[in-house]
Amino acid sequence: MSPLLTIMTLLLSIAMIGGAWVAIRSFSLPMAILAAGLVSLLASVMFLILAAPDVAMTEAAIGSGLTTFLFFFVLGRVKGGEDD
Amino acid sequence: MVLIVMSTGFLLILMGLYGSLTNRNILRMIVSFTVTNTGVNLVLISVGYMPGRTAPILDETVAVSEVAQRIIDPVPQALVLTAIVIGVGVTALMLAYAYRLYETKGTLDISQFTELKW
Amino acid sequence: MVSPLVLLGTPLGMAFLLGMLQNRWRFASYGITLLTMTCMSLFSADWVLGFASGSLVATDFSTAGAPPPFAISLRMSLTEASLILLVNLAGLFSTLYLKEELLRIGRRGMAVLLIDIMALCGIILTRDIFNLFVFFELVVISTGGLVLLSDDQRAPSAGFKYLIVSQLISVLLLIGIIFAYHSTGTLNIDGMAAASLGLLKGGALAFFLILIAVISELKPFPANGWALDIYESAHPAFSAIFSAAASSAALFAVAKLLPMGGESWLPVVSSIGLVSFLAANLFALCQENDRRLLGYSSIAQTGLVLVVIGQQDILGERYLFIAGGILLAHAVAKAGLYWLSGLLSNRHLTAWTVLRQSPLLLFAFISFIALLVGLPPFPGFYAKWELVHLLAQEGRLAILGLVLLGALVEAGYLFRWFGKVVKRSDGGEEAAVFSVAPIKTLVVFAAVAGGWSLGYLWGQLSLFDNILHTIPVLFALGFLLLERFPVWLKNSLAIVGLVSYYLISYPAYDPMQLIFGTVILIGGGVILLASYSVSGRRMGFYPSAMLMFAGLSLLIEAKDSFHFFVAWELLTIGSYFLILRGKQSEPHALSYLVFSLGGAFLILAGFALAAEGVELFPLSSLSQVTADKAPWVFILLAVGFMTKTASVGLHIWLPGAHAEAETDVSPMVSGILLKAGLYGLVVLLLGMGKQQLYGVELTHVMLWIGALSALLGNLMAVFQEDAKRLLAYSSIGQMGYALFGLALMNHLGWLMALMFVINHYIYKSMLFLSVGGVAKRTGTRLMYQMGGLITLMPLSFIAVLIGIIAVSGVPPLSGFGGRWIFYNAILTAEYRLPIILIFLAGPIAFLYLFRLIHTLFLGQLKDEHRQIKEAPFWLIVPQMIFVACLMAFALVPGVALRRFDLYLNQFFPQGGLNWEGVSITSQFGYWSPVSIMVVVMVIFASLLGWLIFVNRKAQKVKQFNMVFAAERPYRPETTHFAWNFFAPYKKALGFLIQPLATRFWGMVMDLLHTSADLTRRFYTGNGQTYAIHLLAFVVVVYLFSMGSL
Amino acid sequence: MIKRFFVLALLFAMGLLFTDLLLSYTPDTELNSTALYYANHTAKDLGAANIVTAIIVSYRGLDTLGEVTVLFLSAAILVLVLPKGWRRGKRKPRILPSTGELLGTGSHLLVPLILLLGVYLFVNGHLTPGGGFQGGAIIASAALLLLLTNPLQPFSRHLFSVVESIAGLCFVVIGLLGIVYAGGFLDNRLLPIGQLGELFSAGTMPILYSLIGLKVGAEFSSMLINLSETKDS
Amino acid sequence: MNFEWIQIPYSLLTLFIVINYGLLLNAFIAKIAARIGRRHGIHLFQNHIDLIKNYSLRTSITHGVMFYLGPVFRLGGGVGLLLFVPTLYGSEMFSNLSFSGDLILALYFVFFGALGMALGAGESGHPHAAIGVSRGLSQMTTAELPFALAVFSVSLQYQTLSITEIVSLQQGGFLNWTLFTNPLAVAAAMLSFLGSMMRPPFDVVLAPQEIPIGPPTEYHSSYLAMMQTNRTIFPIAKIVIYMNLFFGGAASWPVFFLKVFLIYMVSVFVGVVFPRFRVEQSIRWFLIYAVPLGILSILWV
Repeated sequence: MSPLLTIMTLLLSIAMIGGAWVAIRSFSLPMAILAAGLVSLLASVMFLILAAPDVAMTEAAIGSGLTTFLFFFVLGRVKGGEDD
Repeated sequence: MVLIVMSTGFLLILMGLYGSLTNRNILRMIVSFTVTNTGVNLVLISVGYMPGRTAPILDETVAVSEVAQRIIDPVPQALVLTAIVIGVGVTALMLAYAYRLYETKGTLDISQFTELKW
Repeated sequence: MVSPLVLLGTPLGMAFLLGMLQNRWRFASYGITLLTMTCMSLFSADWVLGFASGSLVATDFSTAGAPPPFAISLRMSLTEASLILLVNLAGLFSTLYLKEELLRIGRRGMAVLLIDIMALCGIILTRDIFNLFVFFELVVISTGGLVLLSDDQRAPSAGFKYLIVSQLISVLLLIGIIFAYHSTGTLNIDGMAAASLGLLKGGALAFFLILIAVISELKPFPANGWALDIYESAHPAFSAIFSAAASSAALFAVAKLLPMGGESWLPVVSSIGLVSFLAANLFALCQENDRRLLGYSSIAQTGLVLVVIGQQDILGERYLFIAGGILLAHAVAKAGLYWLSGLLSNRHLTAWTVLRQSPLLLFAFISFIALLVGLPPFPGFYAKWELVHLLAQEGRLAILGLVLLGALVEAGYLFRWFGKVVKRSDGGEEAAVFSVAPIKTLVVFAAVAGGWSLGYLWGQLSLFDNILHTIPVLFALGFLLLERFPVWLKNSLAIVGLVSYYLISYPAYDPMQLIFGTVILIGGGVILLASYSVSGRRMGFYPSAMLMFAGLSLLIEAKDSFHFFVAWELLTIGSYFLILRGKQSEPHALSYLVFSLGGAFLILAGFALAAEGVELFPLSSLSQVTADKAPWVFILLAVGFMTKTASVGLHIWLPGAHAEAETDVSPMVSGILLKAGLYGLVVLLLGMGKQQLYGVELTHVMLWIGALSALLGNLMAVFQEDAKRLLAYSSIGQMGYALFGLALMNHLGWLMALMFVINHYIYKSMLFLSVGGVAKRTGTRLMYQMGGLITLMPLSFIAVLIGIIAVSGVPPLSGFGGRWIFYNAILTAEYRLPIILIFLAGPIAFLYLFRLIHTLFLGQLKDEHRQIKEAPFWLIVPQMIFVACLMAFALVPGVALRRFDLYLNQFFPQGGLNWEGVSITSQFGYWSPVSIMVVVMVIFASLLGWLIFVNRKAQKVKQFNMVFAAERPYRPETTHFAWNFFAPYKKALGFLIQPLATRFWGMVMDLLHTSADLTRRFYTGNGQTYAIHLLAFVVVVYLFSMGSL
Repeated sequence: MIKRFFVLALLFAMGLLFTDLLLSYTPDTELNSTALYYANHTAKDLGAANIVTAIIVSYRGLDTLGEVTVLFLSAAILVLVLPKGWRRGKRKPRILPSTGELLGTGSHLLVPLILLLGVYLFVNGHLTPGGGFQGGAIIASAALLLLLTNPLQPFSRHLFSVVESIAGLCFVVIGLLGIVYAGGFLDNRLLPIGQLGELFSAGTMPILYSLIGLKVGAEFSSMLINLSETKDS
Repeated sequence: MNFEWIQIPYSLLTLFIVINYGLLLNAFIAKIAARIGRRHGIHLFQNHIDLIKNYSLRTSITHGVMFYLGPVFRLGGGVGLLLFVPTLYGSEMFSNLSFSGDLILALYFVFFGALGMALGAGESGHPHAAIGVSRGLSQMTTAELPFALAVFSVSLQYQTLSITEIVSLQQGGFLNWTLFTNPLAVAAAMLSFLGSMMRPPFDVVLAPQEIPIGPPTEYHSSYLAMMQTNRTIFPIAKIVIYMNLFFGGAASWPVFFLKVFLIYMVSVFVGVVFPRFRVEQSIRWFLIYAVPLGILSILWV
């Protein structure tokens, strides 16, 4: 276990937590969705570090990519609802 | 390192839950749930991780004979794969529901959908 | 046998196939769906039969050609097979039921339905924990889809709430699974159990998470708001699946997982179940929406099964029988009720009154309710019996008590509902529509058939006899088939049945049974003569009446506690239906039922406590109950029986129930049914004798209760304005006498009690019949609205006259015999104080009896009654028979009593009577009924004769020759002499009859309702709040279980 | 505010629970029995190089079947959930701002490549990282790209459902054939397992994974299309 | 003790003696009361004359069957009560028909007449009748209670229910009387006695009859005669029971006449002293004063 890897993990973790904070508390809903996608993307990097390439690919493609788009499709339809 | 990832995972779960239980906007709740799901996936993977080993794929670097000493546990990875896909299925469904609810009331505030109670 | 994998694969494949079809081939899609469901049901039925016949053993099926721990495996055994049969049948019938909706929604909906059913089977079959998770998710998602089958606009919000909660659940489940895997190195449930997960480091926590997640799928209180919303808004056919199939599958999952955690988790599961059971039943009290009520009831029943699962450590090999009994009964009943609710357009409970248009549907309804409540002969009854016994055997009395309490509340609201359905007039503004859909109706009846066959099956499987094999019960049920025939036919058949059953069985009776048996069977036959006066078909009367008689006759034949209790329940139900038939009787029938069932549960608990694990506990072994338990058994049983005899404090059900019942029903329930309680007390006292608790002699307490009942019953009767109510209260008093006699625990006391059995039957039946006849003719039961009927209804008058002379104990009629024995009995009694109450009670009887005869038959004839005729012929016939009986019994009481007197010698050798010729001597005094009769008659006849002779030319004075006129006041009845007849008496003694008991029970009910109404408000309807509830539930259980483990 | 506080308290308790788990966790140093079995037997018995794939497609194939069913369900229910008027609006022709030359041309260029990548991923799923799910998602992204360039892009919904259903049916049928002709449900030894590392090896595994890929791709695409199709805006 | 035909004429003889004594007693008391009021009072045989006159009157009025039954029950009750109780102790001749039953029979037969009267009066359809009956019955329930308690106490004391035996156990000096061996029971019984004698202060029951159009107006001629006969017999029959139970009985007619007279006078004196009670007052009075005495007497034994 190289210290470099550990530091990277730590940084990633901090970034993810920050992202998650934005995702749950951000004023703007699109921002929140993007932040959630970002958390997902960072997670997939984490999965790579944790020697799980299959999962990493899936998370990147589905968790961060597809889901985000699903969100935006719906977001585009709910006028005025986003601020409730 | 594993512990860092795992605590991050747990923290994400808690944050996601907090978000989904305090945001009244349905879409925000769903966003929070995706954060939670990511956290769960992180925890799952970190449980299976073993330091100094490689991915459970046989290739040039991992010979069949020494595979048991070289790879990490493949099972959690398989589980997470399934979990991710199921998660996205549920998310999609919730999103569709969110729209349906929005259509009926013109709002996404969960506290407005309380005709059924008691 | 079809591999279970095919069972999962086929519906899945068909679902995929449906996805491919054209949208417009709707009927083809529906056909495929139906066919698939049918095949699945047949396949699983095949498995069940295979296991049941013993030709198969439990087998594991592995996948992927790898052995179980490494690949997912499925298990098939009898339990799994039965459950998937249940699931598939629920699916099949719901598919049939949903025909229109499915055709409207199209192939996608059908595919979702197929997958839902498949996933439920998967939950049952799989032995892999992650696979379990996958199937759970499938169920969640398909539920999310199927909720939309409903027309209800609110359904989507319910579905969304469910999705939110299921997200939480899946988080918990996944984390639990991965840590469990980490601890044990396997995902196989059996593997985890073998590695005893619960004991490993971190394993307990992991197991906790898994368990709590799966339990959350069971909608435990309080984390179940979402489920209620789904129940309320979803399509009933889906709710049927959701309640019957999904809950069963999840329950099985819990049962499957529990071995992983070890026995220490069982109490946790039990507690959760118990809390759910109680709370859900409590909340259901306040529900007005039918589907939501059913939802609460589902949650409660699931909780009950959870309790059973949590108690599996003591249930041993009966575990499956008990859990299965409750589970299957609930599933069938709930599915049936939901299907039934789909036939109605209005969601208010009272809208179900339209069911009255169809007797068959009404029968279905009551069958389902009986299934839910666990009345005999349904599986829940057998299951509850064994559960309670095993709990008592292991000393888990708190659980026992709470389970019975919950069951009582449940019976309360379900039967309240039934009462409303049968009796309420249709609501008015929103008259419910009642759709006649042959297929849907068929589906409902499939459930009915299922319920009854389960009842039969469980009877066969039980350790005891099958209730459905006993002749009286079959006879009663047979009347269901005869419902179309006219009354005279059914009535004759009923009388013949009663009498011939008596003729068959009386040689085997001992004198005690003989007295009760004669009163019940022959007495019942005589009262039934009065039923000839009813014309038409009289739907529902004969099955109920015969059920009551079946219960009564089985009761006196019972040799062991099981048969005794079965009979007790049967007669309770039968009489409930009978009482409910009265016009205004709905609330009274309900309180009768609730008190009776409460009493029955006490009896059940008493027997269970006494049995100590003996399977078939003979009643004669009551004497061998260990000393530390005996007083408690005594109290439980005695209070149970005293509920039936309406002893004071537990009496509030009686007046309404007896007074509001139909004319020929009142004598049955008063003259005959009350004797069941006395018989119970006789059995109890013969078996257990005197018991002491903390130095208090319990029979002494009974003595006081009896005396108080006699006094207060009589006193309350005095102040009634309603003639039948007056008679009803008088029954309380009379039963008090009998109870007093039994509690004296000496020879003459018992003789007196037995004499009361006969006497009370005769004169109370007679009085109820004649008063009923009068009420029928005049159209009122209020005494101040009657009067002067003597010339119009002379025969009824004679009956009442003889009746009241007999009741009051004035010589020469038979009532005096009772009093005479009574005085002799108390001379040897150990306790003197309660006797004073009895003394006071005696003359009070005069007051109400006089009022009865005076205000009905004497005084001024009312204008509107001038054209009244004598009561119908068939009402008079039994009355005249009773008059003859009273006379005969007064002259020669020895006919009935002598044998019994001898019989009593074996229990109380001291103090018997001497029967010499016509006179009867006791240790203190003597009595010669014949000479009294002769003397009185001679004096009477000579005086009367002379008077008639000297006044032979007298003319009758018209009544208006003596009435003075006055201004007609605003409330005319207040000036009538019969109104508030004993007003000064009330001023003096009114304080004694403050309705304390009524107030007390009213307060209990109010408290229950108010608390239920307040607490249920925490189901705010907000999905987020529900999620918080779930989280709070998890945390609370976590804190508790971690604290206790 | 009270609610928020309450939630925080609850989450704090949950946090304690998680901490408990965290503290009781010790990383394994050796593979546990299950993992060891997979490590030792996958190559030999199933002939797959990617153990995760072997687990997903074969050992835990039933899970995967459930998983694709989840997607199938979601896609099907999506149609049911979305309000009735959702699709009708598309009859009204709308004038949309042009999405731009670059995106239009780029997408036409990219879509075949993306599709190819997707297919490559799931065909090689048993050998390299990636497989049906990833490949399916990537195929769906091609559809997404087309949607983004032209929101009014006509898609043959029926084509998707046919692909989806046939893939699903084949999956089930192959699985069931395994019971008859091989060791059990979804046993990949229905076909010869061949040589480790070759494309046509590992029995039915590549076929199954491809079916999964097709199915997932079709389902994701139809989900995206269903959600994107507009009513009136 | 078995039935023999000779007992019938013996009983009738008892009846005859008691009727005559009763008529004279009533007239005597009326006379005393009149003299105290400085009036001349009735002739000593006035009651005889009235009775004979009434018996010989004819009426053409009836109110129905029950109307007949009123007096019949009433008088039947009085006669029966008298005949079921041995009049003279130790006399075969005057023990009447007491073989039919014991103390309990007497205790319950008291109600026979009351019941019949109530019914008969009711048949007249007159409201006052019902009012009188309801008052009477109300009062009776509590008035009889102390008596019942005393009877119970006495039978406990002597361990028998046979009146003859109770009397025989009181022989041998007046100190053996229950009056002295069980004073509480006697006290209770005597209070009850006041209530059942239809004299002040417990005669509000009769009030409706005092109104000119009350039941006696309807019951006239031979009906009235029968009721008058009963008025004569019944108090004495009751006093006989008291005498037997509490005052050592009577072995000969003179003792009998004396004891009956004295016991009767108790109620007369009390009646002169106290004003009328209302019904609820008398009920309370019995419950408060008489019943506790009865209870004590039972506990005492």
